[in-house]
Formats: sequence, structure tokens, C-alpha cells
Amino acid sequence: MKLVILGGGPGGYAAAIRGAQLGAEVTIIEERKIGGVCLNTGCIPTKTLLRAARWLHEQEKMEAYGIDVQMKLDFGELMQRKKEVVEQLTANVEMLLAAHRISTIAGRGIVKNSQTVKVATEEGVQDISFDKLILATGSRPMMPPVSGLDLPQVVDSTGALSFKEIPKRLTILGGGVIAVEFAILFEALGSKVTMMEMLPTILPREDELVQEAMTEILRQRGINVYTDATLKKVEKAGDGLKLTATGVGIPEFLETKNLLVATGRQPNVEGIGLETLGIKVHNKAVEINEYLETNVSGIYAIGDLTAKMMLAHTAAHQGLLAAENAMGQTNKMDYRSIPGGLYTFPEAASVGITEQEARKTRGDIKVGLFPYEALGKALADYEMEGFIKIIATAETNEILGVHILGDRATDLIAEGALAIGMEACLEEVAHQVHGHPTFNEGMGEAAMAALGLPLHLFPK
Amino acid sequence: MKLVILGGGPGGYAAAIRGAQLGAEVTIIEERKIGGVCLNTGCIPTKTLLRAARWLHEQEKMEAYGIDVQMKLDFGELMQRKKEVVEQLTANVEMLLAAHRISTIAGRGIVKNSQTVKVATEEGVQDISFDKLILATGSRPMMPPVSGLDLPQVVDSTGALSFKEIPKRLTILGGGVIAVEFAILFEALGSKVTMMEMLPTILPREDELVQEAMTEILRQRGINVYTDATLKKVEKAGDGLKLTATGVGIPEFLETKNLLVATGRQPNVEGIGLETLGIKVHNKAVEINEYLETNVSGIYAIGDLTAKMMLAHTAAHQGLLAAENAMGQTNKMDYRSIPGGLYTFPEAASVGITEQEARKTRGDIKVGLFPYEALGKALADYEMEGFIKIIATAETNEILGVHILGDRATDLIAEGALAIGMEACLEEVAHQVHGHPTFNEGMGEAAMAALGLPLHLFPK
Amino acid sequence: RSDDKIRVSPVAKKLAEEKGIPLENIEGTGPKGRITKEDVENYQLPVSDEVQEQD
Ligand SMILES: Cc1cc2nc3c(=O)[nH]c(=O)nc-3n(C[C@H](O)[C@H](O)[C@H](O)COP(=O)(O)OP(=O)(O)OC[C@H]3O[C@@H](n4cnc5c(N)ncnc54)[C@H](O)[C@@H]3O)c2cc1C
Ligand SMILES: Cc1cc2nc3c(=O)[nH]c(=O)nc-3n(C[C@H](O)[C@H](O)[C@H](O)COP(=O)(O)OP(=O)(O)OC[C@H]3O[C@@H](n4cnc5c(N)ncnc54)[C@H](O)[C@@H]3O)c2cc1C
Repeated sequence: MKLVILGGGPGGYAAAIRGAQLGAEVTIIEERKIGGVCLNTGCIPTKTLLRAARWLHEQEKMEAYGIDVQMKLDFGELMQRKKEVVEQLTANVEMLLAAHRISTIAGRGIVKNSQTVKVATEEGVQDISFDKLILATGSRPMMPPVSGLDLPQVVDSTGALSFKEIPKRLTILGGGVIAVEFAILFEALGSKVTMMEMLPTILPREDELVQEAMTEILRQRGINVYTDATLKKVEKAGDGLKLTATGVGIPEFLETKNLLVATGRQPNVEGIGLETLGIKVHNKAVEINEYLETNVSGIYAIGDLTAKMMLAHTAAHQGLLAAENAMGQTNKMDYRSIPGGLYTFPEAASVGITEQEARKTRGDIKVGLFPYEALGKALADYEMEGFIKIIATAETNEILGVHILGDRATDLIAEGALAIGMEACLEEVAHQVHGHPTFNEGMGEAAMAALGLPLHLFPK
Repeated sequence: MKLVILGGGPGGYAAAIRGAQLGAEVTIIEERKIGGVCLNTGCIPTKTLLRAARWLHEQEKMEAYGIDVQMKLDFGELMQRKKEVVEQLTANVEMLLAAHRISTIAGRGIVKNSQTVKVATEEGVQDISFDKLILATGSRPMMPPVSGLDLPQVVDSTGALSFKEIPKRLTILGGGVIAVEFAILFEALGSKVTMMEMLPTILPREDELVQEAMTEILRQRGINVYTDATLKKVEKAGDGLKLTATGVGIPEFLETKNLLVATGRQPNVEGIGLETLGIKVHNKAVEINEYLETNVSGIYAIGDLTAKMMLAHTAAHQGLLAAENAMGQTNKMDYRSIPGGLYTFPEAASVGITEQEARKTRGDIKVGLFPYEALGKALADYEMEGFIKIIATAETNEILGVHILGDRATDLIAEGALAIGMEACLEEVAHQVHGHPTFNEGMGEAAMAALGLPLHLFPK
Repeated sequence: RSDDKIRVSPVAKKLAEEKGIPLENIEGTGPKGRITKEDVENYQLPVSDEVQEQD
């Protein structure tokens, strides 16, 4: 069985490994770097920079513990560290692929016919034949149609990850996860940050309580957050930029050193030969069924290309299942218990649906809310900012969503995800013993609160 | 219904709150401070000091991220911070009790007869009558019979938490959780630390892999770890101590500034009137059934006094159930999915049984092991030390134990605890989507590894 | 009950399958009637008069 995978991001390489584990002869075609956006210019480099930024941000906390601290950041060295982490991880993945006897072809691939992918490599064009094909070409930043976005001071996330110096003033267009992470990052590194979001709120997919709390945190750090704001025009001004915007409360003109455009990403559906086989595209993404198969039998699509939830772990899990299905299994993809995270300080994470969505779609619900400031661990660690919120149906107590803002949220969410994945009720989480003192105690407390019997909350 | 609770630690106050929530008229008798050992001289003060120590320890990591850092600790200020955290938390608990209309009596209580507790208060002796009674008198440090332990330089954990200055040399007798936490703490604060454990290993209840890895970590930090070692005698020497010991590899004489005795704790069964009603004591702990009831109907016992798993969250959960049962419910206590944690850096945590115990008692098992160094998040955060190990039955894949060493372990364990609590098999955890990049990805990987299909491990 | 989704723990489900006990027959004692491993282990085969009734 010849399994060919187009694209070597987290989706593609997971599919390749699982395919090899199940006995396929696997070839993976990658035009740039193994690891895709996530390892090279996404998840990993941002998290490395955020680790340093968090230490800088924590100086005030350290002082509260009697530590007299002085820090000075060498931005070049930090960028060097980031480079090393990325190189080590991508090298690991390459070794892993080799150890699984997966062939890697460096070049741009395009579907030629129902058995062949044509690849343009440095040594010329190669035809690679397949029995099954998995498309995993990912996505790229979306640029809105605003004049002046071609100026050199305007960057996308990849550009912001290769700044030579920390911009004195940074304006971020967009208010999604990536935009907020960069805002928190550069504020901590010393930039004066402004955010501009077209919608009435940042983090539009999160629970309203998370939206409000994160907006408040950004503002407390001196970040200007403008919502309902539209960027009209970008012009050169000195060695920086002059922005023209409209909206309530936003000045008409803003001066900035750099503009980071983080307004979303679009699937790479173009120029890969989808038309040749009539592979269906809907809303600019490849259409797939529950088994990750496109409308053409034997051809699967995964990851950002399918625009389901544009996350690395969605891509990887789709990749595993697509490979399993290509090898004859019939595993369905379920998106309900996939968590999402925000690697700010404090962190945020969620799984399932928001309170607002639950009220709309599920009628009567129960909500349990537990603030970090009531946790012993939060006080001991000076991490009192945050909460855990849990949402369930009123009738059966089935858990529908978990929303966390606060330290370690991106790891705490795993318990919530497993609870939803295993179709737990509030009782299961409420009766589970949580260690003391931990942040995860808040999960048990939130579940108890939803049931009306919290331990560490004042009676109403 | 008059519910009286003897002892205001985490067990006692949890019982009081739940009792009040269910409509009881609750009185709690506490001779010292509400919050017991945990809040005043246990969990909370140690974790506050460890938070500061961790920052001190991380300086090398910060340097690797291009941060030139200088730190100077004012130990007095740190102790002040610790005091404030403790005061805030105990004040919170007191307010919580008041808000639930629970009466608190300051004084030492003793069971007088089957309806009365006699309390010696500042205003004289009071008789408090009860319908149901919950005993929650906790435990105290155990001092081994070694001559010289009454010297002022010899301290227990409470003494170590009120040091006026950081001891230049600190010797710790014992190798349990508390001993290891103090070793890591004082090493990071600048002490030269020596540990002396009678058993062949430190952390005797943990999985062997955790024991070995933690021993290695202690040694790498310059801590002398002597196992199979016995302390024979303690004598005054200058302003410090001279210790005489026997064992393989340990010098006969050791000089130290202070000796911290952390050899275990014993339940407070004495002088509380157990004999009056013939309440049974076994192995120096109060005997209880699954419903937390003693052999005397209507009298319950919880927490360290019952020596089940001497942890604050065990005490609290027992407290909730004892109160519920006193109020007519019939809830069984189940100890199988109670996690335990070690708040060192890196942290450690576990739930369920060890690999060694599983092999002995469950026959054929599966083991999945995933190292932190294979996690993108661990690289991005410079937290490559550690692993997640998962143990299951070979036949049904029922998860029996999870053992974690590494950053955030005390919070990651919540997923493992819920998995065991909900009787999950390896498949449930392996098929659960874990966010990327997180430390909890390691849980999914460990489960996949146990099933033979890990994503980020080299094939054998 | 049969059209309601049966709440059962993964371990209990496997164990019941192994023993050939239909889940419908087991009384769940966990939260919201969830069938636990213990419920399957404690399950008693129906006594003979129930079998006679079917005749
Ligand atoms: C700044 C930033 C931060 C992010 N942080 C996170 C995070 O913390 N957590 C998270 O879950 N997600 C995060 N994401 C999103 C995550 O990076 C993507 O969801 C993920 O990379 C999608 O994986 P993929 O395999 O579908 O595609 P990609 O990672 O986009 O990989 C596709 C690969 O295919 C190659 N390719 C494309 N076309 C061809 C062709 N014709 N021939 C050969 N090769 C081709 C590309 O070169 C690329 O390497 C972040 C994204 C960004 C931009
Ligand atoms: C240094 C240290 C660190 C620890 N760290 C952790 C940790 O991180 N996590 C964890 O889970 N556990 C930890 N523990 C253990 C934890 O503190 C105990 O398990 C927990 O306090 C037990 O709670 P309890 O309610 O049973 O008893 P206690 O906390 O001991 O409380 C008993 C209370 O009863 C009072 N009392 C006793 N007799 C009488 C009487 N006759 N009349 C009136 N009042 C009386 C006492 O004054 C006391 O306040 C730690 C312990 C120590 C020593």
C-alpha cells in the first residue's frame, strides 16, 4: 500500500507516522520545512518567546516574595534560543520519520491524476504514485484588502517572529488567539502595544467571561484595545507607519513602528491540483466527511486545509485517523472535546461550548464558576487572576463546556476535555478527589458549585 | 440536628461546611488555629516558600533565554510573605465558617460521654452537646528515639518554617514527601543540604522510576542523599550540631547547622476521650468503616487521625462524606483515585498503584512511558526533565496508575485521577485529543505508547 | 430504558462483554445510574423462575 502525504506539518507528519506504523509504504512531500507552520513559525516559536516574556513580567511578583531582582533582555539571544528550539524539534521529527522508514521528498507537489502526484524538486520533476493520498497543505495568513499593507513595516506572524529588534510601538490588527498572544508577548518585552479588532469583542469564539477578563488584563497592562474598529489605510511616516482607522473611541490617526496583521488564516487550496480530480472545495476549504475523506474515494484531507478548528492538535488527530482509515479502518473524527489554548500569562483554555451558546442551543443549563483567588495554590503562587467555569445541561448534568482563565489553564483543560470526551456528568468531576493545593481543585469546586454545593464559596 | 466537629483542619472545616449546607446546626472546636496543619504549618507555607525558591533556581534557565538576571533574596521578607498568605487563607476560612453560621469554639475538646464534648476555653470549661460527632484532631510530627533531638538546633517541619535565617548547612532526617520538598527548597535558598533516610530509597511509596529520577535530581543539585542510613546520636558542636550515623557510604560523623526531623507523622489519638466511649484504635489511628464511622454509631473520624493517606484533600473529602453520612446519606469513601503531589521543581505526582505493585498484584500489565524531552512544550519552556508513565492491565487496558515527574505534574495528575475515577481504559486517554503544545500531551502519548502506537517515540 | 443511552464505565463495558451480560440487565450504582466495574462484578445471573416464565 503506497500512502502519499502532501504537506509535512503536524497533520501530515502524524499521518505519515501512523501510516508507517500500520504497514504502509509512506512518502511525504514538503516544499519548505518539515513541521509546517506549527513547529517553524507558529506554536513552538511563539511559546518559546512567551516563556521569556513571562519571566520578565513576573519581576513584580518576585519582589513580593522578597527577591530583589534585576533583568535585562538581549533580544538577539532570545531569538537565537527560539531558533535552536525550532531546529531541535524539527530535527527530532525528521529523525522520527527516518526511523519509521518514511521517504521525504523536498519539493512542491501537485495532484496530477488519481494515482500520481507530480513534485517539482531541485533535481527536477518527479512523479510519485499512490494508492491513497492525504492532502495536508495547511494554511497561510489572510491579508485584508487595505492599502499600504505591502509596506516593509507591515508584518504577518512570521514576520513578527523575525523582528531584529523589539518595536517601540506595535499595532496589532485582529483580536483572535494569535493576536492576543503577540500583544501580551510584546508588551512584556517592552513595546507599547495597540490592538485593533473589527468585531465588538476580542477572542470572538470564547466565553464572554473570558473575553471580558482578557480585555481587562490587556488594558491593565497598558495595551490599548479598540474593538468595533476598522483599519482604513496604512502609510509610511518617518521610519514607522501612520494608520487611519474608523470606529467608536479610536483616534482617526495612529502612529506606530510596526503593524502586525493577524486577521486570520486561509487554507492552501490553490495550485495543488484539486480541480484535476474534481475535489470539492467549500468556503475556501477542502470538504471532508467524518472519516476525513474528500468526495474522491481514497483521497483524504486534514488540518488547516479543512478549516475545521485551525489547531495543530486537530490537524495531528485528523492525520492519525486519516492514515488509519486509508489503511482500512473506519474511525470517525469527533470535534466536540478538542481543547483550545491561549499561552498568555495568565493562560486561558477552553473545551466544548460557551455559556452563551449553551443557553441558545441547549435551553436550561447549570453554570459553576470558581475564582482562582479562592484557591490556596493561587495565593501561594501569587496567581490569583482567573477562574474556572463549567457548563452543563440542567436536566442530566452532562458537561457541555469548560472555560478557564488562569495559571496553567492550557494543562488544566485536559481534565475538562477528558470529562467531555468520556461524557461525564457534573457528579463525576465533583466527586473526584483533587489534590491540594493545586489549581485543578478549582475544577472540582466549579462542578460542586454547579451542583449547588461548593466547598470554598460564600453561600448566596 | 446538632453536629459537632473536633478539630478545625482541612478535614474538620470541610465537614463543618458540608454539614451546614445540609441543614445541621454545626459547632467546630479548635484549640489552635482554624486551618489546622495544612494551612498554618503544612501545605500552604511550604508552597509559598517553594514558589520563591523556584524563581531562584530558574536563573540559569532565564540566562538561556537571553535574560541577564541578578537576584538577591531577603529571607525575612519571604517569611513575611508566607505569613501574609497563611493569614489571608485562614481569615478566608473563618469568614466562610461564619457565613455558613457555624459556631467556632476556641479551646481543647475531649469526649465526655455519648452526647457531650467538654471544652476547656479561656472563659472556663463548657459542655457542648451533640447528636453526631466528627473527630478530626489530625496528627503531629513523630520523633524517633535518638538522643539529642531535644537540642534547640533540631527542628520539625514547623520549626523549619520559622527559621530566622537560612541555615548554611541543613541535614534532613527522612526521605518522604515532606523531607524531599524541604531539601529542594533549602538547596535553592542556598543551604548545603544532606538527606538521611533509613530505608533503601527515598519516596518509598512512589514508583521506582520516580524514586530514581528524584534521587538523581537531588544529587545533581549537590544534595548528599544517604539511604540505608541510621542516625545514632546528636550532639552540640559550636553553634551547630555533630551527628553520628551508621550505614553504607555515610560518614560516621557529620557537622550541620540544623537538623530537620521529617520522619513521619502520628495521629492525635491521645487525650481526646476515645476510651470513654470505647472508640477503637488500631495501629495508633482511629478505626473507621467505608462510611467514615467509628465502631460507635453516630461518631465519625476523618483525616490524619485515621491515617488512611495523610493528605489534606483526603481529609477534606472524608470530611464532606462524613458530614453527608451524619446527615443521613450513605456515601462510601474510595481511596483508589486520590492523587498525591510533590511540589518540588520539577514537580512529581501520582495516582493509583506503581508498576512494581501492579506486577505483583495484577499479573500481566502494560506500561506506557513518555519522556518530557519529546514534548514541544517542554523544549519551549526549558522543562525537559521528566516523564509520564501510565500502567494498565494487559487484558482489559484498565488504567491502574499514573506517575508523573516534571513541570506541572501536580496539575497534570488530575487527568489521570479522573481517568481512574471514571474507570477509563487506555483507549479513552489515547483517543482523547490533547492540546498542542502542552505538557498533558504526554498523557495521551503515554497511553498510546502503552497500546504500542505512540506518535513521538522512536520505533523499537 | 433501552432507548435511553446507557451510562457505563469503559472498564465495566469490557467486563460485561467478556462475561456476556447485556448492559440492559445491570443496575448502575454510579452517578446518574452509571454502570461501574463493581456493578458488573456483583451482577447475579437471574434466578431460575425468571427463566421458567419465558417458557
Ligand atoms: C503564530 C501562530 C501560532 C500558533 N499557535 C498555535 C498553538 O499554540 N496551538 C495550536 O494548536 N495551533 C497553533 N497555531 C496553528 C497551527 O500552526 C496550525 O493549526 C497547524 O500548523 C496546522 O497544521 P497543518 O499540518 O494542517 O498545516 P501547516 O502547519 O500549515 O503545514 C502545511 C505544510 O504543507 C506544506 N505545503 C503546502 N503546500 C504544499 C505543496 N503543494 N507541496 C508540498 N508541500 C506543501 C507547507 O510548506 C507546510 O509545511 C498557530 C499558528 C500561528 C500562525
Ligand atoms: C510540612 C507539611 C507539608 C504538607 N504538605 C501537604 C501538601 O502539600 N498536600 C497535602 O495534601 N498535605 C500536605 N501535608 C499534610 C496535611 O497538612 C495533612 O494531611 C492535613 O493537615 C490533615 O488534615 P486534618 O484535618 O486531618 O488534621 P490537621 O490539619 O492536623 O488539623 C487538626 C486540627 O485539630 C486541632 N485539634 C487537635 N486536637 C484537638 C482537640 N482535642 N481539641 C480541639 N482541637 C484539636 C489541631 O489544633 C488542628 O488544628 C503537609 C504536612 C506537613 C507537615
